[in-house]
Formats: sequence, structure tokens, C-alpha cells
Amino acid sequence: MLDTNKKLTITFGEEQEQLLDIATSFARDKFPMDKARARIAAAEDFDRAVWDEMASLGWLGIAVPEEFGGSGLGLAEVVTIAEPLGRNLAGTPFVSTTLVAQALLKAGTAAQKQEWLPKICEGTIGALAIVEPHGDWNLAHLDVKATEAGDTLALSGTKTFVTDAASAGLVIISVSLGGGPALVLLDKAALGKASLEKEIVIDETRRSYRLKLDGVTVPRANLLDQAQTAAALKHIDEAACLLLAAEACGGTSGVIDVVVEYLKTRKQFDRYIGSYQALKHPTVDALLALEAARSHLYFAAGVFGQGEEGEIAVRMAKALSSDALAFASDRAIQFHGGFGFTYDCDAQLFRRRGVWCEVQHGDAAYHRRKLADLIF
Amino acid sequence: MLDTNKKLTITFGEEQEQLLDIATSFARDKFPMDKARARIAAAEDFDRAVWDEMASLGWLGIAVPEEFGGSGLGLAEVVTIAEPLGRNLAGTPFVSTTLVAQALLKAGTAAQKQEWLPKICEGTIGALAIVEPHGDWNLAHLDVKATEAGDTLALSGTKTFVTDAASAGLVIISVSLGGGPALVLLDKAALGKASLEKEIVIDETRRSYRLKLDGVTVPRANLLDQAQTAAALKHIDEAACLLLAAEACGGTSGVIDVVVEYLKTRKQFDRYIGSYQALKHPTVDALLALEAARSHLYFAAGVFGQGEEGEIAVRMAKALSSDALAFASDRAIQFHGGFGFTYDCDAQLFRRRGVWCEVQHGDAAYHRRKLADLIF
Amino acid sequence: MSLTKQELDEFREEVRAWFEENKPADPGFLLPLSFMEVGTDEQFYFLRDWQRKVYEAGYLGMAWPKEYGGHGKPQALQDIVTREMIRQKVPFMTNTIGLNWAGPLILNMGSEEQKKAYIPGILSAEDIWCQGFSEPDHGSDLGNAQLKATRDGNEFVLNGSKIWTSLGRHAKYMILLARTKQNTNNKYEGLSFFLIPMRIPGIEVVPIRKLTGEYGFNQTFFTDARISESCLIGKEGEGWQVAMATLAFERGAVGGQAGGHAMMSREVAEVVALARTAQRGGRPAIEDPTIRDRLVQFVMEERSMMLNSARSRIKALNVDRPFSIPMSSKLVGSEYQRRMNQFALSLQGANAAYYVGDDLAYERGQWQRSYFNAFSATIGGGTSEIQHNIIGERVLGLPKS
Amino acid sequence: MSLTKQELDEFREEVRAWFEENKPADPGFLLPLSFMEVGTDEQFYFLRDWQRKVYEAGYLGMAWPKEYGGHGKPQALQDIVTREMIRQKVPFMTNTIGLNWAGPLILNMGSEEQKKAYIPGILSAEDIWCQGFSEPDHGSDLGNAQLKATRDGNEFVLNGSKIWTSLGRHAKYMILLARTKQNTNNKYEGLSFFLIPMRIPGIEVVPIRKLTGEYGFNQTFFTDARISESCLIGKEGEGWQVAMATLAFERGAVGGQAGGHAMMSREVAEVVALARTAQRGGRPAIEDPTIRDRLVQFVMEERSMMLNSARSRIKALNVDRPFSIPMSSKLVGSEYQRRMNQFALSLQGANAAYYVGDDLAYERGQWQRSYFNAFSATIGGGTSEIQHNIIGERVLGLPKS
Repeated sequence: MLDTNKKLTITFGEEQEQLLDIATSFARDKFPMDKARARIAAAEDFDRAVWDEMASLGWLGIAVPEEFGGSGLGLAEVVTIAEPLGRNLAGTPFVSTTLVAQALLKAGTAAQKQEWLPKICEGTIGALAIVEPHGDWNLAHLDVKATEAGDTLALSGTKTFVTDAASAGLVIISVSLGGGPALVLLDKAALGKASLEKEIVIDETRRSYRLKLDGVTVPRANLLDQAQTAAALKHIDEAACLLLAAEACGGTSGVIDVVVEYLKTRKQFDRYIGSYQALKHPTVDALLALEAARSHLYFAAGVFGQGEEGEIAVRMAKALSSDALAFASDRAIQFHGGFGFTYDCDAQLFRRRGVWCEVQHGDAAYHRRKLADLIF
Repeated sequence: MLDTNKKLTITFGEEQEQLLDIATSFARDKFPMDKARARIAAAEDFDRAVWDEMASLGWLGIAVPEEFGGSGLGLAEVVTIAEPLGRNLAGTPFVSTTLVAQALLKAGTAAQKQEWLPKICEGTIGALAIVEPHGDWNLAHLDVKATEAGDTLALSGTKTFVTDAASAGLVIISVSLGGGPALVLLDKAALGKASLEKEIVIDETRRSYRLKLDGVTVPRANLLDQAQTAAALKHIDEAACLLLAAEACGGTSGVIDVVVEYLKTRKQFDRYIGSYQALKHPTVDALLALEAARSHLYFAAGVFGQGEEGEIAVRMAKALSSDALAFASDRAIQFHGGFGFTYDCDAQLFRRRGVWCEVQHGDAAYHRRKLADLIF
Repeated sequence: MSLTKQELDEFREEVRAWFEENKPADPGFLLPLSFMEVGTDEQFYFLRDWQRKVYEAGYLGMAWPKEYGGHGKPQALQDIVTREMIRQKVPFMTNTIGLNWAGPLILNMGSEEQKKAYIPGILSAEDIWCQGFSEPDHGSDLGNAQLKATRDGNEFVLNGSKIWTSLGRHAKYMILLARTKQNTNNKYEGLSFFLIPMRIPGIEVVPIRKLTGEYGFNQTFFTDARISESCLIGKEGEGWQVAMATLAFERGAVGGQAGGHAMMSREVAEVVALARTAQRGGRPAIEDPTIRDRLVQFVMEERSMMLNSARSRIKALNVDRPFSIPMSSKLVGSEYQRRMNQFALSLQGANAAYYVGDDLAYERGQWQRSYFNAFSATIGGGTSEIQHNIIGERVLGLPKS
Repeated sequence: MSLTKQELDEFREEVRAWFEENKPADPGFLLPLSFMEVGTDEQFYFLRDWQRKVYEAGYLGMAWPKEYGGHGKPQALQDIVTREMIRQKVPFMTNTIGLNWAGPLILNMGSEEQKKAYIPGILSAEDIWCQGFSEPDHGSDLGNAQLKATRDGNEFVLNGSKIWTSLGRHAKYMILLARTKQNTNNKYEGLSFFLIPMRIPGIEVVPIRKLTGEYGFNQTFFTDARISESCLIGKEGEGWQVAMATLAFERGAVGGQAGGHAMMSREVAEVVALARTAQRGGRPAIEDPTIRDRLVQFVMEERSMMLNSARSRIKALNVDRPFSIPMSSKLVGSEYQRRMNQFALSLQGANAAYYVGDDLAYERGQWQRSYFNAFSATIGGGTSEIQHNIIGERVLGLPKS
């Protein structure tokens, strides 16, 4: 139950302020819109030089404790990177790698953490394999199986939407083991034995793979701590929602800039089209949706992981931000008129990004349903 | 299940065309807006002269078979009267009287029909008492009780929203009798023993009463045919929905006229306010909602009573028409600006009517839920 | 004077206790939700007495200078009181125009005489203020005010009419925007701003019946009403600038109000409570999944406003469009209220058709009334349509409509 | 020639049987939903062959005169065929501009030579037509067409560019709106209407990539392209009137099209089927009450369009605003399609992120594609915003924006 009387405050620390400032400049410099388009057509999945720079800025270890080579901050600080990257439609393995580190932190064995977290902080790419062909948002709905055979686990089944898998140094996979959920770590060697198929996805800035696991075996030691599986899945789900919300807020701001620029410069019937209320007012509505979503985002960042309050906040942020980006980018296509219908208009890039952000880890209606059960 | 491939046709006969034409003129002549306002303040519940004229036009017997003094047509023809009356916010006992006739036709005994239907055709007012203080839309949710005591029935409990009760020659009441629903007829004499309290209702063009039945007894002969109760309640519910939809469509058309007239004549910032897209476009949306609702209305009128198809059609008409009137009248208040906030602006009269039409016999969400179960 | 956290906490406890002890009992009639809804004398006197009580307890005008009746204390203390008043849902401070518009204006720009004359009565609610901006024919176009103030020696002669003058029947003073010069190049140039007495010959206040059926607003007619030139505030011909400054107080963009809340809003928690009471097919309406879905949306919206307000205080999170949140809060809040109240009606089932005064109306019909009254905020102070223009043009830089 | 009900019924049976027998098998690739979406050669040839087959069976241009390749039969028969094609969801007739715009125009206003030259090839799909109305810089402002047609003796010289020329790469002819006179008092006065050949020097067709990532539309560049003055249809300088008449064919306000459907719409029944397949927490999505609620809304909307169309044929039910339904059908239908397709995406859960070409994309990704393609109708032929203006002004009589 929600205490609607409670005064809500957004905590926003100095580190967040600095990171947001740096990341905003970084995203603007490294990912101008023509670069985003070039990345879509590029053969390599990501830009190694930019990635190395992100690693050297310490961004991959922001939410990793200092003992593992990170800076010991949290996801609240990661949000300040993810939002500006989202605004510029950057395509990097930043989010997937961050989520893999979170999974390890939550459920990795001491040895796994010791081995992998420092590597991640230095730039090893992580991929998360937790979605399956049924497309259900319930992460406990697992058809992929792990079967024990002595000291090894034999895997079978298919994972979908494994972003950045081809470049990954490790993949963390959710499996059904003995009837319950478990998490398994695949290193590059094991990954090499799996079949990786590039997927054709609506958001062309993403590199997504289908991971076919039939025939793959891994040592039992690659199992994460089973006692922590449920907590880790919940944590990953919420963390993913938070970072998708950050990307969606960034994207909404980005597409508003795109459409406003057009409305200010394009004329029809001898008037700037931005002077028509039919275009102006819905654009204002997109702005209002952004402001609301962004306020929820930074509140959720501040209370992330704080039990029910954290869960409520992150679900609200996810629901509102994906609706905001859907609305803003849909209207941006429309308001560009004929140009909006072309591939050359940037509005479509944001619309495609919006579908991705909406349909991964639950759309707005799904989260509202969960919220109703939490609140009422 | 719905056959979406089926070609839908609207039957609209010659009688309907004539009646619609006559009723449109009649409503315009007898219920101009100043008259509607005068009716609100008037001491008498209705205008006897106008009522007598309606009776002499044969309108109270439209859906009554010729053997009982009616014209043997159906509710499809009644719709063509109710819609223009709704457009002019006419306050008359036309709908309640029609519904009472329908209840008698569906479940009255031969003697009851013989006694009352001819009187109704000649102008005796009927009132329907089927709503209770719990406000639930499920008509089988009955707290009012009838207890058998020899040849009489002792009634207890309270009915609400009994429109036109004070002028009624007969009232038909739903009661719980021996654990099941039943319908009972109260004539003027019995009604005199009940306590009738005028209600304060949002739609000031209606005269609504609370009927307190404690201590009232009626002869057993006043019971309608119990075998027909369930069918009759369903029939009354659907008939009420159809006629409320007709009133709401009429009202929507009426309020669009009101707001369009204002938008065409009022200036702000040296421009007619109707030239602003912020006002023009939502007014067009109200028009589109009206057109859709009205098409559903006349389709529902044509297939009324035809099993599931009829039920689906009438629920759709009710849902869409009440939403159309709610939207059109809410926007009409807003678009009148400061004047819209005053009692003198007619928009509020339509908004009040809209609340009534929406919340009697189920709002749009309620009917959509029923529709989902019928369709999917 | 900087206060420690402990001092603030102790003060909060003290305030909490005082309001718990002194908050007025249910008067037995429906109270208005803002000064614009005060429709009857019993409502007015009840609210006036309550404001005086709060003031006399030292909880109003805390940061205003002592010499004019304030308490000369830190604004932080007043903010604590205001928040506590909102939290405990005690009645609002009814002299709203005085406390939030006229008072700050006079403290900012008024002469010493004006401060001495006006401020104490504003706080004690002895002197009720009303507002004379809108005119019947130029609802949203404030700059087009036509009420004439014609100079005649040391006096101005007023002719014309103002509309939506809440509390006009009770007001001793009015802040007035009037035209002192005709045919200027620019319509804004001919305006001047006055603080005028209401109870003089030539001023007549006529009640306006609202769409709720109740009264509360008035139209004020001026027929050769004479006022002294000392009523001017700001220079003659600079009324537009003064009015804009005053509106900035209203929109909360600038501080300086006396404190105490001015408006009771319906809250989503009340709609949730209603949904637990109302029935659908013999079950509580809150079990209906589509109703739950709508309720969650309202919960999120209400939170959005609180969180927007919290975020607006963090500069780094308002870099791109710094005025976006403050300039949109009136639009967002008023439209939210309209839609939420409307939704609350449909929740009531058939009983939504009752109205204020019927015994069976849910909570005395206050939802019906507050849905209708919600239009005062979506229309007044610049309609929602005009707010969209303003935000589009000033925040997003879109061309003028 | 008036037909009995029995004759019509028999004909319907015959038509039904023919289409059941002859409807083409799944070609193994995604088919477009309208001529505007034809993006590949394999799609084009498949559709062209299909149109020819229908024509040769006698089911296209049934009411057009025999001497030009039509069948000279009652329109009622063609209507039966068209409805049956829709019912059986067979592919559409791809020479849409020819069948629905150019053909009716030539039959109405063309010379005997033009009828003879153009009509037969339109019906057989031998001669594909395209349309040259819109220009890159004046999307919605047709009257502002700037493509120059400069008279040079018996010829006109064309310079400029047209955009959104669907089937431009396959078209033999174009209907063209061009400016034959500069600096007229009224922009509409300088326009003329032509039927021009596409395969002449100086005309270049450049494909435009759509937001779907596919091709289909083109931009057509004219550089000193010379056409004979016999290409004029209507008088020189009266092109605007001819264009308006042609648009009236498009909007269906005037009859005379050759028949056969021009567009496959996504239908709510398909979304319902999707909701039965898609999963929510291990259960079919259609069991989710909020999804059911949305689906019912789409069902009602789709019915509204059918019922509007049925009602628009009953004069007594269109007395107040007789053009309301016909003038709004494009707006209502196109916005419905956009929203319904968008909703269908979110139903697919995580798999909504697949796109055309992925094996796991639901129904080959056609929902993703048709959501994006839906904008061609909300933008093309006058955007939805302009449709609102038109309806507000012409149906409700509101002042111009």
C-alpha cells in the first residue's frame, strides 16, 4: 500500500551531477545522429575505440564495489550515463554489460566475482540471456533446461534477444534446473560451442542474437549461487527496467528536439508549421509526458533496491517512460509529414528504439497491473 | 463470438423516417432551450399540455400491439422519438412510460395488459422502480423484498431513481420474492401508501423520486408473470440502454450545435475562437464520436431483441453514446471559457444529462466488460 | 538565522500538535476547496475565523516583516507549517488574493504607507482582498483589459466591469488592472495597476451563478467610481509589468507568499477509498481490473506532480528546459483534477446521478461539485489551451500561434 | 438493365466460386497491403499478373464501356465482385491510380482518342499509372505545386520534381498537376492537368526508402522533359478543377471507379487471433481484462466504420450534417489503422521487438511493417491534422484556421 501523504524527495548526489554532465557531452560528441546511422550499417557490432574510452572513464565499474575494481557507486549513477546515451541513440554494450555485473554481484560465487568483475570493469563485454521464444515477460517462465551430468551441466533450448552476444566475454543465462530457476555463466569458450544467430530486430541500433544451447555443456562451477537465483532475477528485472526507462527518457528528449527543430523551420501554407496548434499542442503533451517520466526515473534511481518502494518506483518509471517515448516518437513521425515517412527522417529511429524499450521487460499495461497488486 | 465478416445493414423503415421527421420538429417547437430551463424551475414535474399532445400523436403506444390500443411498431420506432427529445433536453415521462409498457408486454398477465396498456397509450404515466440505494448496475441485486401473506404481498425497502413517480398512474417494481426476483405492479392507490421523496439529481431536467415501500401491501394479483421475470428484466435493461443511447446521441448533437455556434461568433485575440485548432479539432473529434455512436444506435434499434446480436449491438450503442456525450459536453464547457463556467451556459445542462445517461444502466467500461465476455 | 535539523524537527512536532488540537470540527456543511468556491456566508465566516486563529497562533506570515504584522522568521518554518496544514487537510487560508498576490506585491513594490495600511489586515483576514483582472469580453486576453481609469486631477474615475471576482461581496480591497491611456501603439502600454477600496460609491458586485448551481464568483461593475491617485502601485502606464510580476507570485515562480495552503485538492487516495466502497456486481469496484488500471494511472500522475516539484529543485536535472516544470504545473494539475474527479463520478454506479444535497449522494455530492469546479482551474488563469501555447512557445521555442 | 435478386444471388455464387478456385497461393514472401507498398519486383509482377487474371475473367471494369475494354454491365455486379474480393481477402488490384483516378477521369473528361489509348491498358494492367501531385516542399499544399510546364509551340517543357510516386518505376503514364502560368493572382489559376508518358527523356525516377526500411515510393525528377500539348486534360489553366474532381474519385464521393479493392486493411479479428496466441504470465493474453477492454474498443471502432458506411446510405439519417460521414472516413479509417497496428505490437510481448525478416517475428513481422506503413495514410492525401481542419470548416462551418 502506498502512503500518498509521504513527502517524496529525489536524492541526486554530486557524483551523479558530474557523471550526467560528462556523459551528456560524451554522448553528444561520440554519437551525433549521423554516427548513429553509420553504426546501423556498420559491420562490427560496436565501436571498439569508443568502448575502450567508456571503460577507461570507469563507466563499466560504476556500480561495482571497489574491491573488484569498480567505483563502488550504484545504479543511480549508472542512470546518469544511460539517459544521455539513450538520447543520442547510442548503440553500445553498456547496459547489457552493467546488467551482467549486477547479476554476478547478486548471485555470483566468490570465485566468479573475483574472476569476472575486474575484467568487466576493464571492458570485457557481458551479455544477458534471459528471454525465450515464447516472449513472455515472466522471467521464471523457462523452457531452456540445464541437466546435471556429473560435474557438468548440459544445456538445451534457445534464448532470444541476447544483445551484444557476439562480442561478449561472458554470458549469463537463466535456465530451469531440477524444476527451479538457476543462473549459469558461459565464458567465451563455451559460447563458441553454442550457435549464435543474428536477429533482425526493430531497433537497428541494437545487436541482438539468438543463442541456441543444444549440445552446450559447462562445468558445474559455472552455476551461480542457487540460493540467490530468485533474488537475482528480480534484481536484474528491476535493473533492466530502470535502465530501459533511462534510455527511453533520453530518447524522448532526443526526439522532441528533432521534431521541434522541424516545426521551427518547415513552412506550409506560408506559415511555420510549429505555429499550428494541431502540431504544437501534442508536442507540448510529449514534453509533459517526458517531464513526468523523468521525475519518476530519478526518483526510482534514488530508491532503487529499497524493497517494495523501490519496486513500485521502478515499475512506474518504466511504464511512464515507454509510453512517453512511444507517444513522442509516433507523433514526431506524423508531424514530419511526408518526410516523416522516409527512412531518412530521424523520427523513425526513435520510434524503433521506443518499441524495444517498451516491449522488453514488460509494457506499460503489464507494469500497471503489477502496480495495482502492489498498491491496492 | 462476432462474425466480423458479416455485412452489417441498418434497417430504417418508412415509419421511422416519418416519426423522426415529426419528432424533430416537435422537439424543436416544444423544447427550445429557454423552455428546458423554465422546466427545471417549474413546480409541476411535466408539462401536461405537451404530454397530452404526445399521447394524441400516438407516441406512447408506438411499441404496443394494436390489440391494446397501440400502433404495433417496435422500439426501433421509439428511438426516432427519443433521439430528438434528447437533443433538446426535453424532460418528459416518455421513456419511463415506454419502459413500463415494455415490462408489461414482456411479463404482464393477460389481465394486467388488458387493464393497463390501453391506459398507457392514452397518456397514463408509468414509472419503473428497479434501482436501489447500493447503486449496483446488476438488476438482480435486490434488497427490496416482497413477503407473501395470504392473498397479499408485503413490500419493504427502498427504490431509487424512480423517475416521474409522482405523476405515475402505475409503477412497476422489481423485488426479491422467496429468494428470486419478481416484478410487482403498484397502482396509484398503493403508490399513495408508499412514501415518495423527491431526489436531488445531477440532471435537473429529470424528476426523480425515492420510493420507500415499508408498510405497503398489494394484492397477489399485482404480481407479474414470475416465469417471465428474468426475461423481462433483461428486456427492460436492454430497452433502457437503447433509449438512453438515443437520448445521449441526441444530446451530443445538441451540444455540438451549442459549442459550434459559440466558436463561430466569439472572438479572442481578434480571431474567431473557432479558427484555433485547439478548439476546432477536439470539436471535430466530438462529431466523429457522435457519428459512430449514432450509427451504432440505429443498428442496435434495427436488431433490438434479436438474441445475442441484439444484446451486443445495444451495449455498444450505450457505451459509445455515453462516452460521446461525456466528451462533447465536457469539451463544450471548456471551450466556452469563462462563460462555460456559469450556470447560464447551456453546455452544463448537456454535461449533467450526460452523467445521467452514462451512469444509469451501466457506464461504458461496464458494457465493454460484458461485451468482452460476449465476443471473445 | 540558520536552523539546525533538530530545531526544525522540534518545530515540526510543535506545529503538528497545534493543528491536531486546533483543527476545526466538521461544520456540518460542505466546505469549499478554495477561495474561489466560497459560495455562502456560513462558509465565509467559518473560513475567516479559521485563518485568524492560525495567524494569531503565529503560523501565518511567519517570514513577513514584524513591523507589518508578520513574524520575521525564516521561510523554512513557514514551509513546515504549510506542509503540515496540507498533511492534516485542515481548511485553507481564505484571504488567498491578499496572502499570495496583493501582500507579496505590496511588500515588494509598495510604499511604506501602503505596507502599514494593508499588510496586517491581510494576515488577520480582517481585510479581504479580491482580484480585478479578467473582463467579460476578453477572458484569456488580459492585455486587452478595457476598464477605463480616467485621470481627473488627483483622482481616477473608473468605468467598466471586471469578472470572476471571488469574495467580491466580502472584499474590502481589490487589486485592479485598468486602462489609463487609450489608443497606445501597444495595448500593454496603456495599463496601470491599482490597489482600490471596494466599498465606495459606483462599485457594484453582482453574484454569478456557477455551473454547479452555486454562487461564489461575481461580476463587479464600475460606474464613475472615484479613487485617489495614491491607489496606484507601480508607475502609471506600467500596469502590465506589475500584473506580470503579480501573476508570477500566483504561479509560484517567485517566493514571498505569506504561507498556508490556498487550495484543497481532491486526492487519488480518496478515489481509491471510493473504489473500495462502490459496488460492481455485488463486489467492491476496486476488484475490477480495468478500474484498477485507471486508478494506477491516477496514482502515477499524482506522483508525477510531486516528483516534478522535487526534481525542479535540482538544477542539474533541469538543464535543457529549465522552465518546463514551473510553467506547466498549472496545466498538469488542473487537467489532472478534472479527469480524476470525472472518473470518480463513474465509479459511483447509478448513484453518480445524485447531486449535492441528496442524502444518498456519495460524500454529500462533493465529487460532482468538484468535477464541475475543476473547470475553474482549466479555464481560469489562462485556459489549458493557452497554457499549451505558452509552454510550446516559451519552453520549446515554437513559433507563435 | 435491372437485375432480380435471384440473378444477383446467382452471380454472387458464381463469383465466389471463381475466386475460391483462382485465388493465388501464398507466394512465400510478404505481400503489400496497397499499391503504395509495392517495394520489390517480385511483388509487382505477382500483383500485375493477378490483376490481369481477374480482368480476363471479366471481373474488373465491369461497368466501363465495352468499346474501351470494359464489360458494359451494371455497377451492381462489379460491387458484388469487389465485396467478394474483400471478403475472401484476395490480393488487391495494383493499378490503383489507373483504375480509380486516371480511368474515371479519362472516361469523364477525356477525348475519344484518350479513351481508346488509355482505358484498355489500365484494366489489363499492361499500362501502369502513377500520380504526380505532391511536391517535396509543399506536402499538404497541393495548390502550391511548382513543377513548371512551359509552353513551347505545341509542346510543354517540364522542369521540377514530384514525390511519393508509387509504382513510378513500373509506370508507363502519370497524371500530372503542373504550373503552366507563373504569378497569377490566385495560386490555383496557373495550374494545368496532364496525362503524360513516363518513359521519355528528361524524366528520372529515384526510389525513396520508407521508414519501414523498404522501397515503394519514388521521387520523380523532370529536367527539360518535353510532352505534346495533347497530353492536356481539361483546359490549360484549369488543372486545379480537374485535380479536385480526381481527388473526389479517390475519396469515393463520386462513383465511376473500375472496381476491385485497392487496399487490404488489417482487421481487428487478426488482432484478436494474435491475443489468443500471445502469452502473459503463461496464459493467453486475451484473458487479461485490460487487453480485453482495449480489444472491445477496437471491435467497436471497426464496426463504427462499417455502420457509418451503412448509415450514410440512408438519407433521413444524414440530414443535419450530410457530408460528415463521407468527409471523415479517410481520417477515421487511417487513424484507426495506426492505433490498432500499434496495439498489436505490444500484444506480442518481448517478440514485438522482432522485425520483418526474422523467423521468430509474429506473422513475418507484418504488424511492425503495417504499423509503420499506416502513417502513409495518416500523412498522405492530406494529413490527419488537415482532415480535421477540412471537417471542422466544411461540415461544422467553423472559421478557417
